[in-house]
Amino acid sequence: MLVSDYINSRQRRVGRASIKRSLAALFALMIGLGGMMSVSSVHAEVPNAVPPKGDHQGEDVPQPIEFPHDIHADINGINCMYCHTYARRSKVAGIPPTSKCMGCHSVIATDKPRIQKLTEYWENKESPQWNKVHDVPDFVHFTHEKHLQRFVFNNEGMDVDNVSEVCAFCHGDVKKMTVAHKVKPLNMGFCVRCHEANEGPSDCWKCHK
Amino acid sequence: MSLKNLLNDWSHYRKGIEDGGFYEYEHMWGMVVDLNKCTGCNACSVSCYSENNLAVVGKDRMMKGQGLHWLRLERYWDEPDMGGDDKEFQERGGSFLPMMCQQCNAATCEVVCPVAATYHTPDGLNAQIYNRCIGSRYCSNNCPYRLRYFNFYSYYEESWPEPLNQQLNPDLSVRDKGVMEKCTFCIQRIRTGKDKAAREGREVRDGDVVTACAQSCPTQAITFGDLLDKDAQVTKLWKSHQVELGKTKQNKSDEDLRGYRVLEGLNTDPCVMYLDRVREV
Amino acid sequence: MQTKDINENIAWAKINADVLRSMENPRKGYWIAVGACLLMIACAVMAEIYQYQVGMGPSNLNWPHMWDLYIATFVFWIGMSHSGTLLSAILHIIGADWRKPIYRFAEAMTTFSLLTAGLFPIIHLGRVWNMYWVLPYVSDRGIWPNFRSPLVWDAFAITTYLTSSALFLFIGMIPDLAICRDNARGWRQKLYTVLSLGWQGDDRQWRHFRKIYMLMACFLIPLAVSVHSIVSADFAMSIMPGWHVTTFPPYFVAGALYSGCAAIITLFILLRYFFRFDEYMTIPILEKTCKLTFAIAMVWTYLNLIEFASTWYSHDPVAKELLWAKFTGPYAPFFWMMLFCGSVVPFALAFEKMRRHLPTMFVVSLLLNLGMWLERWMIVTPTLSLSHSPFAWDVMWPSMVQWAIVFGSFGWFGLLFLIFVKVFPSVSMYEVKEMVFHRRRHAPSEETAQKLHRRADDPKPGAQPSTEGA
Amino acid sequence: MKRYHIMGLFSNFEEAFAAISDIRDKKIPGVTVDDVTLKSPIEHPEIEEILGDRGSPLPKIALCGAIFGIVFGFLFLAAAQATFLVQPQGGKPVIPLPSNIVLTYEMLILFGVLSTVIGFLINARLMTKRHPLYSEKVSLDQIGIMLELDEKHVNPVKDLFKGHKVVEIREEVAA
Amino acid sequence: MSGNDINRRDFLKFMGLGGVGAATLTGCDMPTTVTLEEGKEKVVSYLAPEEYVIPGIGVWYASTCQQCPSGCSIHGRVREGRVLKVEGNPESSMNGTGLCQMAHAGLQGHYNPDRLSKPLVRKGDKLTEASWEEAWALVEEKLGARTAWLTGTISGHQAVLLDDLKKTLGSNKSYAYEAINNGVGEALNKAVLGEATPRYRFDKAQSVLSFGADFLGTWVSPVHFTKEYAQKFRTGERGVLMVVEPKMTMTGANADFWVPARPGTEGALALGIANVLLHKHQVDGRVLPKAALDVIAKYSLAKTTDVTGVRSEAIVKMANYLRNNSPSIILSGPSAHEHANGSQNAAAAMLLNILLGNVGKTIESSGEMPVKDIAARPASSKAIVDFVADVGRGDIDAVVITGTNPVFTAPKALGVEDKLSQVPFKVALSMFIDETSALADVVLPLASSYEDWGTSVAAYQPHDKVIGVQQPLMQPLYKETKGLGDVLLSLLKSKGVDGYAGFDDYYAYLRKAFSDMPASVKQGKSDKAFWSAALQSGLINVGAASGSIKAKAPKVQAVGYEANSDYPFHLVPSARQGLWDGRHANIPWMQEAPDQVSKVFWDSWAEIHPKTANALGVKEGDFIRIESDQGVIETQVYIFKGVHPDVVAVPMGQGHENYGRYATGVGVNPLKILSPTTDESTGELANHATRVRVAKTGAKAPFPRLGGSEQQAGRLLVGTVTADVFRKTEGGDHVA
Repeated sequence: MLVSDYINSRQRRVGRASIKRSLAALFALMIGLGGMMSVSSVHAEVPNAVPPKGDHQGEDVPQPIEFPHDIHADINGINCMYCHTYARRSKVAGIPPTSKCMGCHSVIATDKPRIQKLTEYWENKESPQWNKVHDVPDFVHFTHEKHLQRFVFNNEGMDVDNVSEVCAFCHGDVKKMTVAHKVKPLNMGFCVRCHEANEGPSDCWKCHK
Repeated sequence: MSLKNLLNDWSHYRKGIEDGGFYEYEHMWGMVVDLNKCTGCNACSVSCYSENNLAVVGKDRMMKGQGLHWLRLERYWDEPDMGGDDKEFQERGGSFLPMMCQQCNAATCEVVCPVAATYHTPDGLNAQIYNRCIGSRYCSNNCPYRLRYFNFYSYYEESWPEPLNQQLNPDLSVRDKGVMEKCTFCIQRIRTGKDKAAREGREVRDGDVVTACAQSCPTQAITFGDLLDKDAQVTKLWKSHQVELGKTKQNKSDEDLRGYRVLEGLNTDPCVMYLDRVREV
Repeated sequence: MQTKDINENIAWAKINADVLRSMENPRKGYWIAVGACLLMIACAVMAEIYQYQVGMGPSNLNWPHMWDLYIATFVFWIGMSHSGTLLSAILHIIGADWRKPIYRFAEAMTTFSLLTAGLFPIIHLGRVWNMYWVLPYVSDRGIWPNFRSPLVWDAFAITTYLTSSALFLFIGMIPDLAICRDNARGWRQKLYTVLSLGWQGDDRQWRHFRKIYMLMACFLIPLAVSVHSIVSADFAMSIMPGWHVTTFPPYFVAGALYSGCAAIITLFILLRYFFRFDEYMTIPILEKTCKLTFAIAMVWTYLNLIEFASTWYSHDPVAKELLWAKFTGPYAPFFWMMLFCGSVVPFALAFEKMRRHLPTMFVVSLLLNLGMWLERWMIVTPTLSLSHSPFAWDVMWPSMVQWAIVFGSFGWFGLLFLIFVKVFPSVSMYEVKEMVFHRRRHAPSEETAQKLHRRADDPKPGAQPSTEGA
Repeated sequence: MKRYHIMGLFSNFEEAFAAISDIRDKKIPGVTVDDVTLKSPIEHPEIEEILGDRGSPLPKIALCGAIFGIVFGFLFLAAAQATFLVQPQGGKPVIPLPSNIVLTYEMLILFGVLSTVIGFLINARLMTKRHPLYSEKVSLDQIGIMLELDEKHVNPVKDLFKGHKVVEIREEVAA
Repeated sequence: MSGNDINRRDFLKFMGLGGVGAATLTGCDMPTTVTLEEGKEKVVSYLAPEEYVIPGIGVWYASTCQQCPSGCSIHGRVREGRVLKVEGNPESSMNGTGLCQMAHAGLQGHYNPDRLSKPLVRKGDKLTEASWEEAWALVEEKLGARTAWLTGTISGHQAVLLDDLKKTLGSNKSYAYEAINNGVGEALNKAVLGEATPRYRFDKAQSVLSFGADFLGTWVSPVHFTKEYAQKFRTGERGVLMVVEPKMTMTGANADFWVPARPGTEGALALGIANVLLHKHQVDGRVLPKAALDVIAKYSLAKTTDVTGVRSEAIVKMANYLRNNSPSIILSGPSAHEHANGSQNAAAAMLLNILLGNVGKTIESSGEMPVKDIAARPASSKAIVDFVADVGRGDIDAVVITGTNPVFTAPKALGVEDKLSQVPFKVALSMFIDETSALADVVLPLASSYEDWGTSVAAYQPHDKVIGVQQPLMQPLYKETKGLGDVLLSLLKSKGVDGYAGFDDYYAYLRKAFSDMPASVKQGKSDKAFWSAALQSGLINVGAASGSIKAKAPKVQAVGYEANSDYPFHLVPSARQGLWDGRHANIPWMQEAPDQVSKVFWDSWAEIHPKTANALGVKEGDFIRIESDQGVIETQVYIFKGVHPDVVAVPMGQGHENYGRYATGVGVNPLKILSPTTDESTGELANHATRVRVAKTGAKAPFPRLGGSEQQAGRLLVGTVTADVFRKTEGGDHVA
């Protein structure tokens, strides 16, 4: 009966994901295998969004300069997109250009060793080579733009100030980190569960091509 | 919910867009290739190589039939519908046929893939997911057009020695050994076009998306567009040549209209329409 | 001339002794055979390692020949596996007791050829390391195999068939394993003690044994038919000319039984010769097998002709073209050889003199198998070389990599079989005893039977007290 | 009162059957065929009759297993297909009957076979220790008749066995 | 946009490989690496980004293609500082969005692994890597008054610099050599019409008869002609295309009527057709002088058939088409021109144009280039003959070679290699080591056309005159490479020429040159706006003074045909759109892309007619030996009906001996065995005039041809309808 309901509802094009969820639940019950249960609780901070579930214990990745995210994003309250400015326009969020760092740090905190190192780079007309922390396989074409559109810009009731909550879906609470550290698994299951919960596209070609 | 409905829905086989069914396509990308205009110059094929990170396999492997050419230009010497070819010379020239994946709506490749690495997208495209493919090659065997190509080797090192690899298009993956690949109607361009339209808050318009082959054709013999878009050039061409999706034989009011689809009698329902080549007799 | 299937007066102790002897003290020849098999396997393993490292290219597979010997040989081995089912299950159900001395090795063949066959779809994958993706397991990626694909059906069918036939082989062997247990020493005794599962010949055990044997036979027959139909679906479900043939399922099943029977004759002769099983694997039994083979050969021939005829009278020019190319094209020598081996050679089986001549039968059975192997190759390859798209027409000859792996598969099968005959009784001792017992009319006399017949005051079913050991 | 296990080994099968027949005819009062366990190197469907219709539930188990296979198989496939993220696209049926019939059929057989085997192992009391009176002769060419009986019946039974040309008699005190 | 003020190359340098960096190259998982990595890949940011440059999003820059001399306008897609793809520039009336395959392949020339990254200086027998300073010092020292300049097609401001440099050095020796050229045609056009490259109006023509002009493949401006052909000539009242040539080219493959004539007798055929037109169709012959009519009168049908070997029905058929589908264009090209009587053939074809009244109707004046000093300078094959002669006279002490590879592309019989060795000092400016630069004393690595500034003016201009602007699409891959303009400028500066000291680099010179353009060209824009408009569109439309042309009937002589029993076959060294004259043979895409007609890849082949094949007893793939009085080549045969039975056609471009990993040792070079014949009146090389004999060698090998059957086997793959049907359903006003 449930299956036929499902088919029927497909035709009416109502609540596709929720039916899919209930079927998944039925299935999970039936053979006693877990793992298919979808997330249904709504996270408080970001309205109209279900944060993905899953945790991961990442390695410590050394960086040329130990950039303190906490000082910038938490203590000084700088918006993530101030530095990662391409995130809303491109598939890559982008590392801030050295000129942007120097915009402030030619006057601020110039006595700190990290800043001195940065200044050295700037004077040599070089950019630091950062090590990628959140790296998905090359056959995954994740786009920041689409996700920010969905959860920030075209998301009713969502304040742009809250963008770090959205970033935290996949990057964890970077505000509390110095050097970014991977705390979410970022594997396909992680993506798929979130896509199901938030009714994201299920077309493979959205991410793999 | 009667049992009859249930059975109908379950085993309903969808032929084409106008045939009803339970999926509404967002787009139905289609193509028209005018063989009257095509000169067989190969520009489309090389453009495809450069757009889609196709590996150059070298002479030996090409000779073995292990080449990768998503868009290949077939050349035939005979004209079956214009009489024999027993003259002393090839008086009416050659017949060129650019063949890229026909993006069949009833794709024979899709059903046979054991891992669903090939499937139909909401854009009406026949997708190939490289990272899901396990290389059973069944799809290629079941493609009547033989338009699927297999990575018999790992080409990354051999085909793109430094710095040739800097040319690789980062918008799509470089395929490794053991996976099937084929024309995608330049999915990365479709994606870019749709993203651009979304950014500007509008629907995708005709001309937003042009495949590399259509784009580079000096004669514009290839027209690409959305068959669901009534105003698209490609839709108009299909209409004016009275070719419709979902048919194995077209009922034309005028038999002389040039549109046809290759091997459409096999009910693969391709999205590529060809227009007959024209010759004086 | 020997006419009886078996000497009814053979001593039961001799049966035990003969069979148990065959399992002991491998002679030099045995070790040479094992060595040869290992060498063959080594060829295949090296070829596969090479192919794994480099990709499918060195096997000469190409566009459009995406499949070749691997799939052909896969079908061949699957077909081979039908022998056990045929002899064991079908003949069991129809009560042909002459199967009893020879079914055991046939069943072993079923299991081992399935183990061999199962390797090929894996070997032929471009990305072997992801082969488990065809199995339906719960994955958090939310993706499943494509249940519409005949290759997934294959995975289901082969798993089921392998499980069932291995169980069938094992269950049928339990009483014999008990015999082995009772006569073995050392590691063998430990092994057989575990494997015989505490069999002690209780009437309770025999009763359930008889039931399960019949039930398994009943399950196996449709299963075997479905397995090879599904294998044929790999081809028949496609739209390629020469593959998209409605008669394929019966054709494949007939071909499978055919090659299975042929292989039984081969192994029959080998076992009889090397293990001196003259008294069990007798000429009359061979004759019966041969007659059966002949009958199946004719069915196969008929289905072949049907296929030709229906193609010839069809309106599909592409299929006709392909058929014509099979007769005249580059693969024609192999096609004719297949027809010769498959349809002409079996007439040797029609003559009693030839049937009773072991060397002839040995050669004939090998030829039949060659024919059957060629049949599979001739199904797979000509269609690929010649189909709808003329631009993709091509003739391809398999490379050494493919040949090495095919060659090695015979070594693998041989090795498994060699191990089997030394570890397990290749003739069913208890069933030969039954056969002898019943043929001697050792059944209770009329009077006893009368007395033994069920009466009104007999206890109710299931009221039997426990008689297990402490 | 002590209970005894006693087993007679016969090399002549007719005699053994006759012995059972005698027991059945209550030649020895107090001993019935219900106490008899036959141990044989081969199966004797005809002898089982005499021992009473002790039946076998295996066909039912097989049926149950097969039905479970059908139901589980189909539901499993249907659930998998319905929760499959990609497959339903393209207007093809979500749950295609033709292929599911094939797969369900395989599941029917697989579960039928598995349940039958498990049923067999349980019903036939396999995977238990052999009875102490078990003789290796039974796996060779002798048939054994084993009875569990009171002390007073031991000798009459032995006599009966001897009357039927018993080869060997084994006995032990039941625990 | 702020970027317009600084040299783009500089600001590209600023960017570096940024954003997602090199991270996006690899593809699917290897057996061992199905992992989510942390810290394995690097990311680099821009130092100071341009506002509109966003990592992950491609930006298109306009430039001009330098893959052949026809000068198409391109757009290059740049992402993260790398150029990834080229496409046609929609603003260009030359090619529109279309391009040929060679244009796409420019990328692989640019990123070619065999590119030179450092200057090479000859030390002893070997060229060894040296610093730019060391090489440059040598160049400065040795170049003087007796310096010759051996170049390919060169135009635009580079040509202006070269002129100035020659003036300074006191050298007037400059040779622009192209193996694929229209030298004979240009000379004749100049003589008859008054201008070398008139404009052909395919849109107005109803029929085209081409005597060996492969205008869809390699003749003059193929992409433009292809575009015009398909979009204007073949639509509506669809025109008729007839092609007369010894071997089917791409144009031949698209013809309605393809006719092979004996090589060298195309002129006779033209006269024969004129004869039919005059006598059968009563075309007014008064437009022609008496002398011409007399010659025409000699070519009765029978005589024409006798000379040309073309069936009389075919001649009549062509005349009918020309008469019934008027106006027409009669073209002639290399396979008719490159004979001892090449000019005669060209003249005969032109005579037909005049007779049919095409001049002024479908052949128009192309007007004058307003900016004269940068006008196109056509190259020819006579240049190499002259060069060889001048070296032989001992006039040359030093030679600078750029953009041409005569050791490979000139007939071996000319002895270019020997003659070069007689020149004391040779400088090659090249991106690659090729057969010619390998002989040089100094090789200076050139920047690719995607890294360099430049302007170019194509010889054939479709509507208005256009200056193509070539701007860098990315920073140079190798630090020690320089553009041709920069090299010339440095030379000028080092020679202390007035007016050049102020320029830091060629970019600065170009900015100045653009500021100095006449106001009519700048159309009232400020210097800055003009420059940025030029960069944005990639071309400057300078308009053209509309001219008119009048034909002056050329002199024609009777053309005959002589058989040669020693060497019964004609060798046709056909040009391939793809490898061109061999310069693209080192591009893997071009090797792998099969020849359009024969579908052969990665090799050479000889095309012969089935009749010839029968006579020789060869099958496809068998080796034949082709022998001229100059030498022998052996290659595999391809048999089809698109070649004259007396002809064996071997395409040029393959057979490189020293041209990088992809070209070296691939195929054979038919130019090696050409006889050193020249056209009698112009002195251009007669590359189609070589007679050969052909024999089977007995060797066989698999034939590298793509595809199985060449027949459709009864399937509807390429449907064909007749032109009448087409005109009925889609002709006239009905535009699909």
